[in-house]
Amino acid sequence: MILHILTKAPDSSAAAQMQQAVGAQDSVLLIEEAVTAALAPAWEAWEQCPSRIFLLLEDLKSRGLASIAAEHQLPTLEMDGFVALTEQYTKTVTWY
Amino acid sequence: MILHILTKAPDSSAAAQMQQAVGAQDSVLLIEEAVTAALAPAWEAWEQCPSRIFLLLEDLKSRGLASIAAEHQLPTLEMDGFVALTEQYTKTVTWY
Amino acid sequence: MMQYGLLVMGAPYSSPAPHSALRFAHAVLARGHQLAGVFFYHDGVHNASSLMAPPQDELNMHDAWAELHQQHAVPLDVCIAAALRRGLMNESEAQRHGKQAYNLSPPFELTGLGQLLELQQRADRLITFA
Amino acid sequence: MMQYGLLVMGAPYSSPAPHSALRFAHAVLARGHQLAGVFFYHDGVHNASSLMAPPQDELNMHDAWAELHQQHAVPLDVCIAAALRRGLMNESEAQRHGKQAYNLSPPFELTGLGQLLELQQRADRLITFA
Amino acid sequence: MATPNALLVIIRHAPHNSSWLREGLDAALVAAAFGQPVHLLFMGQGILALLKEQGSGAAGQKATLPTIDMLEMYDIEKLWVTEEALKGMHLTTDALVEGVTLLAEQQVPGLLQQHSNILSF
Amino acid sequence: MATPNALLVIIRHAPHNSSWLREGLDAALVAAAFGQPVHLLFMGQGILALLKEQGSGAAGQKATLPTIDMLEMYDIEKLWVTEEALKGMHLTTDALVEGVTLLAEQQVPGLLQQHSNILSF
Repeated sequence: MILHILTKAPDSSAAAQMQQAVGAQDSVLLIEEAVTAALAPAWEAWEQCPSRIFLLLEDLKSRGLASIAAEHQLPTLEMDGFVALTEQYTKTVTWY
Repeated sequence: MILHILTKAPDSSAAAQMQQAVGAQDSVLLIEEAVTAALAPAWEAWEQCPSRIFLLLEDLKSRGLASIAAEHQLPTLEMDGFVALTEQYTKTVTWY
Repeated sequence: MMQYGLLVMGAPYSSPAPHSALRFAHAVLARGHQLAGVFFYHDGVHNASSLMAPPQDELNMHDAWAELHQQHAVPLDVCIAAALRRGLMNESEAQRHGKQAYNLSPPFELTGLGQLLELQQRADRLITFA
Repeated sequence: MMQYGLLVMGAPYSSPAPHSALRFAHAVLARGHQLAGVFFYHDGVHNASSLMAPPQDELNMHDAWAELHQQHAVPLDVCIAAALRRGLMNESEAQRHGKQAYNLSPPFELTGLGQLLELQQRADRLITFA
Repeated sequence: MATPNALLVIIRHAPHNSSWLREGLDAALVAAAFGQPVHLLFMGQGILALLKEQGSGAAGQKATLPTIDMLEMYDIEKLWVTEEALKGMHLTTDALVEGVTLLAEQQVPGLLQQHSNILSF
Repeated sequence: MATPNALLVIIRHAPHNSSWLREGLDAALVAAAFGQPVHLLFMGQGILALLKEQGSGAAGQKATLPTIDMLEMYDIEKLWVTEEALKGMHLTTDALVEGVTLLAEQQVPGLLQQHSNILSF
């Protein structure tokens, strides 16, 4: 079980590579530029990993995307929740 | 008339933005990572700007793509030809 | 309680990675874990520059890392090969290269890549920020 | 004969932009044009670091630009705000910021962004490498 | 719309990811301070710079919204965004700061032609 | 295929564009020199690192092909590339250096699971 951390936009090659690598038990955390996925409801990863994609709230807030994420009921985490997630997964891979 | 210089791969957001900005009289020069377009015959820009896309030969060579570009009969330029191209266009825009 | 290692590969002001890493580091400690070390590689070596002088209303990332070291004794290791290429060196490297100045000093330490692999082995978690 | 200006916004070893810009600069001169100036902005300011020490079989980009200046008197202007953030400063800025060392010296000159806009106005062509 | 010596600054990078946005806006402000007519075109992620709800970064990253607000004071009145890009991000002008002008994607090449100087960030 | 302490290094960047490729390969070589089993997975533009016709850059940029050739000396024998990625670039293994192992895209998640350590460059 792996936690995948994506830092680039959903239309980036980093995102495409991550999508190839995500296994059925893995989870995904979107940070930095990746939180713009809140603006991309058609992103295939939403289908690929339903209920296992999280967004970092402070990165949403600083970009003015927190209310859009809330509207779409996307699961968000504080930095503390990010650490908690890494506690559960022995391995993390960052896609940047 | 503008010379557009693309430095990123054809599937990058820089390339997508350039494709929006290219006018009917403009030309395109592919340098650095953009020369990997030689591996992407389906790239829409080939249709969009037929006969006005050039590739920098030394960047093709260093990446091992010169013979593939030659096979596809893609127009290449040496660095001297790059300068010559900028002589003809009063404006250049770099997409990176 | 777990041991965490961080790998930082982005430069301050050019990449958000150092900011994310620093916030993560404090959250790791706040949850009662230990930080076994931070390794700076690729453009991340710029975090160690003692000459950075951002505007006063921006965070000085060098000072923020140094503070993390002071408060929690976190080792701050910088890849020497990546650093020298990019213009980061400590006093002894400056002497070796015949330079008049240096811009890297403790708590940042120049070290080899082996240190990163050792950190990955030793830590329960290695998180990359890039 | 035309006047060319170059805007360089990538760091050596992290971006190919400085390599492309340097090769382009030599080709411009070889075709009989003049180089009105090179302006370093964003991560391009790292080109000016006098402390870079790449392996001997790699080009030292600082020295390559300095050579271009020596041979053709090309002004090498570095954006001061972008430089200070990233840990690049000359002797007088080091004094002003209370630093013991500096890593930027002539032929590289710290200057304001106005110099870039002036270069764009003055040159027949401004080519960006980033 | 065309001004002989006008500078078009193309903004393609979002806040908080890098200093591209900040340094691009700085170039626009300095040109305007020098009396040059300056217009801005926001493309791709650059559009995020115009979101009115954005804040400052968590760890001392400066907010860019105050800089966007300064543009008007410097007589930088044209902030262009294409309708298609906005639609692609599922955004409307309601989410953006005041003073944004929409144009159709097919007008972008013409916009570039009309400016004698262009800088892309 | 699974080795308890094995390190998987994911290479996603092409030669000459940045030092990501060089610095990623350096990490792989150092791990191997320390006796750790090391495997490489090339994705996206990283596949270009395997093109056998690549040369050195024009202005003193070092070639990466000699480093790729060194991998075998360090007992780094597995160089994985997905069939789909290769096909997407209209390349065949003939264009690549010796010793590349193809795998199907759907095997990538399993490959990551099998390695206890992963580094992505």
